[in-house]
Amino acid sequence: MPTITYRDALNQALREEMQRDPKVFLMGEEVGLYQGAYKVSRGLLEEFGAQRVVDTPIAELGFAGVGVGAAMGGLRPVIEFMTWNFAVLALDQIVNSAAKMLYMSGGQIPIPIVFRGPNGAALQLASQHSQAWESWLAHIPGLKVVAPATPHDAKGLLKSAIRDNNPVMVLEGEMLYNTKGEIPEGEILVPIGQADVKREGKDVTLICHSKTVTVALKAADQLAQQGVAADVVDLRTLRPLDVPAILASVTKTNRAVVVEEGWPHCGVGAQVVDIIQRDAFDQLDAPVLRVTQADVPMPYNKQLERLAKPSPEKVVAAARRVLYLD
Amino acid sequence: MPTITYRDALNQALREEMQRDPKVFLMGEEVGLYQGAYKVSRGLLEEFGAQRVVDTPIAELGFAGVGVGAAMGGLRPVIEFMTWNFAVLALDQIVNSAAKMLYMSGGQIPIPIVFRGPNGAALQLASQHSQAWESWLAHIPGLKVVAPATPHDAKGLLKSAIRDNNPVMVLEGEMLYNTKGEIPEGEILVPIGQADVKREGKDVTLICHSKTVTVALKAADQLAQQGVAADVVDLRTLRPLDVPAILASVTKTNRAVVVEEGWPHCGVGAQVVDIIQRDAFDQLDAPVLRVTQADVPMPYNKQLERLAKPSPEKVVAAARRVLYLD
Amino acid sequence: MTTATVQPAEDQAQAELQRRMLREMLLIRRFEEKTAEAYALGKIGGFCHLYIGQEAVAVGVSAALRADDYVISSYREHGQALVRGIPANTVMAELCGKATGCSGGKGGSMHLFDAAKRFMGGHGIVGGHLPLATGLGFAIKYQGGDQVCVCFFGEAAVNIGAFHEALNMASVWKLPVIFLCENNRYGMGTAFERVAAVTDVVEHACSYDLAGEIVNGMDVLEMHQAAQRAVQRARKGGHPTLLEVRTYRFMGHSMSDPLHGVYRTKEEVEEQKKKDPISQLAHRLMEDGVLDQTAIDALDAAVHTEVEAAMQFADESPDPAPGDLTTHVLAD
Amino acid sequence: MTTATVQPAEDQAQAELQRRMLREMLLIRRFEEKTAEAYALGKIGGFCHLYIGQEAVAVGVSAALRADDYVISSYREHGQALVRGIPANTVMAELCGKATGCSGGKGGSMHLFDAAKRFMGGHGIVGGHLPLATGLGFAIKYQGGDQVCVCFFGEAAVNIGAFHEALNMASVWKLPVIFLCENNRYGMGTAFERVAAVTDVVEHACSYDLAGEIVNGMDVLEMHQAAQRAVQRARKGGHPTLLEVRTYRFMGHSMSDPLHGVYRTKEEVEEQKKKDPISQLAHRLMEDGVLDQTAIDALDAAVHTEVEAAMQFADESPDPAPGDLTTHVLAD
Ligand SMILES: Cc1ncc(C[n+]2csc(CCOP(=O)(O)OP(=O)(O)O)c2C)c(N)n1
Ligand SMILES: Cc1ncc(C[n+]2csc(CCOP(=O)(O)OP(=O)(O)O)c2C)c(N)n1
Ligand SMILES: [Mg+2]
Ligand SMILES: [Mg+2]
Repeated sequence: MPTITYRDALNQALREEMQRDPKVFLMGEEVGLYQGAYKVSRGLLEEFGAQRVVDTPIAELGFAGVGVGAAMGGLRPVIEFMTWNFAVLALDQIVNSAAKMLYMSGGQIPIPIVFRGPNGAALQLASQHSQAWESWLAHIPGLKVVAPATPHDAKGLLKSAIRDNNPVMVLEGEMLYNTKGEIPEGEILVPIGQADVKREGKDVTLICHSKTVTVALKAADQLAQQGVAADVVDLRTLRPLDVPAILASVTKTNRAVVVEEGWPHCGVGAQVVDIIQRDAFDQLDAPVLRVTQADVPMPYNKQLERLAKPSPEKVVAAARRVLYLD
Repeated sequence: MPTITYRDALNQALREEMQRDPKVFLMGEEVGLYQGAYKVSRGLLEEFGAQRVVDTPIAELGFAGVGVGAAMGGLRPVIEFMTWNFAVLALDQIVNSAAKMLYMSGGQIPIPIVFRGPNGAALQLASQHSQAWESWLAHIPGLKVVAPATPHDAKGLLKSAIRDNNPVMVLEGEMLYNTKGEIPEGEILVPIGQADVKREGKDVTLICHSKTVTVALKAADQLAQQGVAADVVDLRTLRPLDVPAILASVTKTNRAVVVEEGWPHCGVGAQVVDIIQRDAFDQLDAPVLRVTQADVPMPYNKQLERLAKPSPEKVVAAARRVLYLD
Repeated sequence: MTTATVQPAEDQAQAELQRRMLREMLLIRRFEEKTAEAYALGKIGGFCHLYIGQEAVAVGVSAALRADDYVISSYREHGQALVRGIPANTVMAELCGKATGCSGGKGGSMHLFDAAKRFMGGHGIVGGHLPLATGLGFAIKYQGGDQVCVCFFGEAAVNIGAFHEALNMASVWKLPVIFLCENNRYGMGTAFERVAAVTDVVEHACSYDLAGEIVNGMDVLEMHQAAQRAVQRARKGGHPTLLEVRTYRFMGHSMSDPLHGVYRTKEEVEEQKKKDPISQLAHRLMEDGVLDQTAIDALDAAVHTEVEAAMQFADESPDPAPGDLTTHVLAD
Repeated sequence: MTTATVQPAEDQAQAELQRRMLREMLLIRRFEEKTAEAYALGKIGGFCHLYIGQEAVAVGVSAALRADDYVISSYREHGQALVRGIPANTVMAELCGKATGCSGGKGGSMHLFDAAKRFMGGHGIVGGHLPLATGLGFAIKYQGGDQVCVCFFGEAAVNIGAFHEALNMASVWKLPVIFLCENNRYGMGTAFERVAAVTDVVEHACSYDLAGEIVNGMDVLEMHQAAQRAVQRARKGGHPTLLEVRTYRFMGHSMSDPLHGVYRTKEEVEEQKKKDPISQLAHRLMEDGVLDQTAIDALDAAVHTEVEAAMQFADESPDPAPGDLTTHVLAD
């Protein structure tokens, strides 16, 4: 199997879907001439032309709305946010137009649209450029939210997102773009709504997504050295959650730690905890613990930033606590 | 004790604080000449003049930012959103300017500002005008979030919010403005961060805030008739949560139901559940259940809207389930 | 073609058009009056914004459109929905939240939709639908169509960022969009001059290199001609237009607001009512000998019957089923 | 007062001012060169946007301000921070994330703050600080002060809604704000004319009834005079201004971007470098006999020393303590 980067996997997904369906187009800041701020759209302007690879002004609210309007007019837009940090400006269009149009029109007007871009902190970008928005997005009925961790899932989920008839938020990661992974030739479609067990273990469940999959896998390595076998469940989709997969793992291990990049209060992990304690109450041998970003705006300083982020060490510590090893 | 409406309680709070401190001013759409879309600011323009009661253009992002800028310049703005639905447009200023300024300036620039207005559904306002934003706001470090349920708490919390040196989000309720309650003459200050037990009981804890306090109290009445004594904990502040109060009640009752107006996925209730199962795991005799808005955009039709909202009946049913009565 | 060479057939077509426009204005007026009644009776809930006084705008514009053009609007859209051809029955049923409503009872007064009629809503966030209009224009151009998209909004929306962003993009990409600002002078209780640095909305056209015109929105014929010019620019050249239409609402902002308040005087409202677009056109048609009073009364009676039937249809229609609560959240 | 009557004392003051401006431009240039070096060495992380080429703008404006005026800027603010009087030491320490930095190491390159110098940041969301500037102007007027607020932003911010909303309110309320657009032609890799319907930013002034001027931002003296006029309007009459300052960045958009790319040619950059504001002023001062090459070299050596000292200060400063992670989230 060829090994490619997460960036190239996304690029392949875009290219293949644009080749397949002329209604698919890409719009956003710097996606065309500049080849994408993170080069995800490299070569697409050359292949598909300026009508289908559209550079926008800096106007997130506006071009998100243009995307929704284009979807109302029969197209299948892929809207790139240079980063999801800037999408905060566009939430009105995502929440009030994209997510509600089908419902408030009584089923007449579906909005097949993808909003995508890097989410969460990279390195030392400080507070305004280091935000993980998954729990906000996952809060909203009418949206789907995916957060792939590997090149394979990035390609497969982006392709599924583009074919979906609903607004799908694709949360990528700046720190993931250069990561590599094996990926079969040809069509890959990862279904939206399916978690993936990235490593099997019987002692404790580590639930994660996006960049925290690596964190959890590293923690699982360390735990293995300590004789603890962790089951690493990559949620992949945050709305709708794959509840059966979560419960299956917890039923096996009886203990869980949820890891996420976002802030703790009302995070995705809180919802996962809610589900586990409700539907696997009698299977739980310990409270579910969470590892999140520290409950602070992200500091610029490198040391502080490291302290603020979830780390394998923090996950190991939490896992040991739910195993009553410490 | 005089009995006044929630609306008048807020009006008193504004008036008293504006009398006390000339740096306090009110800004928003229709707050002046029109006396407020919901008449909360009645009479203030006449008393304080157009410099301190400022009508704005429809420009939520802009005037939220003007408020933050004015706070940077030494004032203590109270910014009214006609409803929190429109505040979605202003989230960039709330999250990136108000919540982060102190941190990213290394402690130099506090932002003493209040953002206030009605939150959550009223009656048949349909999907774009019926949204409860507390879990989004409570997600953000650097903010405080309060959601008073009674005239007393409305006055006391708004006054505390205005005196606080941080950005405080005050979530009111259109359906609450006309409700009445007793309220002592003179100064009332309800501390931010303190829950309030609105009714005592030993069998089950009902955790609620804002409009759902009435829902929970009605449910408690019905439960009482069924021989179940419910402890009704009004959170009042959603960030920071009053964790000791929550745990004290659950330790007493060993069972809890969390009620909220917002959507279920990553709601405030999820965070409350997370805390309870973590810190009161051994005290819990049943999973914590939640009653929320249905996971759909709010429909216009009256019958459907009623089905979508939390109701005393739904709370009773959940309470009976955690008591294993059904 | 100059006036001198106008043929009788054209005269007749013109007369027929004017008769139709009168009928449509009357339909809106009577429909809105019925709406007010139904609201008072509690059949309609929530926010409800009437179009009385502004009828000439929707009617004049609509007559300049083709069936495959798009229309999108704010929450004050009953009139535009009706003249776009959504049956009064399903509009009234929607206002009453019935399953037979044009949005299945889920949208209500502020969210009327009819995809088949290319009526793309009914939007409640001020300014929110302007980028959607730009997007519809984008879709038209992308697909090589020659339709246009007309976007109705109030003057208070001019102050919001979405206006700025949407107009700039429509111009940069040369999209067939007509931004039609219904300047009725007030956003709720706020006079435009109190919140806008420049009070001629059309001035903004120069910031986006758009064609701009000020139109008398109380004169349906003038409105119609201006709309035709704008449609022509958009259809042929993909050149977007900003139309500032001067109009006036005769009622309060919404059903929960007073007719006039501190923000405008009773006298002002009375003065404006003298420019009533319906009596103006009726008067003209009588003067021109196109219609006499009897004919006008007959038109009015006909729309009255249509509106009564719509009310009855709504009354007799069922609510959505409880199960509808959870449908249409996601598409298949 | 005409040139003819200029007194020797004034000549001297003018010469002194120009000497100071040259020094400040040199300080920025050398500081930014050092920054690039430190970035390459990994001492500075994250996004880092240099001001090289645009020095005349910050320097010309700053010289027109009083100590109690406010300055607020975007992420490309090192130069403005330095000339506002934040010591090079603490600016460099901030870029390196040190506890001694002007934002305690928590802000970094994009979020320089110094409340005492009334330097109100360093903001990272394009357009986000424009409403803040309007708010600072509001606070000034509210408190009856005669300060002004200068708000620096790039031309690409003109397309975002916050620009529109902020300028309108500043004008409606007659606030002492100077919106200073540094039009360096590109927002990242996008030439302004590709994304703006109207490419003279100053055209927007008419939509908000603002005073507007186009200024040659490569000429510090012209910049200074225009800034003085704008400050005067704001301070005396509370009349806001939109200045479009034509300038050019000699480096890539940020440290992670190439100097030129597909979006501009090497030739274009070289051509622009001929207008280097520093050599222009140096040349002028020599021609006017105000400074000779030796004096200029001495100035340069002095700022070089200052910058080296700043680097050393930053290098030797400690990181914030781990406990600082959770301070400053909330104020007492
Ligand atoms: C973003 C936003 N802010 C506030 C409101 C509340 N609101 C509804 S209509 C309205 C006034 C709009 O006036 P205008 O645009 O002139 O339209 P008109 O009602 O006169 O037709 C306001 C403030 C809203 N719906 N959306
Ligand atoms: C709202 C928002 N969108 C996108 C970005 C990413 N971004 C940072 S700088 C920039 C270009 C800004 O150009 P301009 O305003 O001309 O300023 P310059 O960099 O030329 O000084 C972009 C797109 C951002 N920071 N904020
Ligand atoms: Mg209006
Ligand atoms: Mg630029």
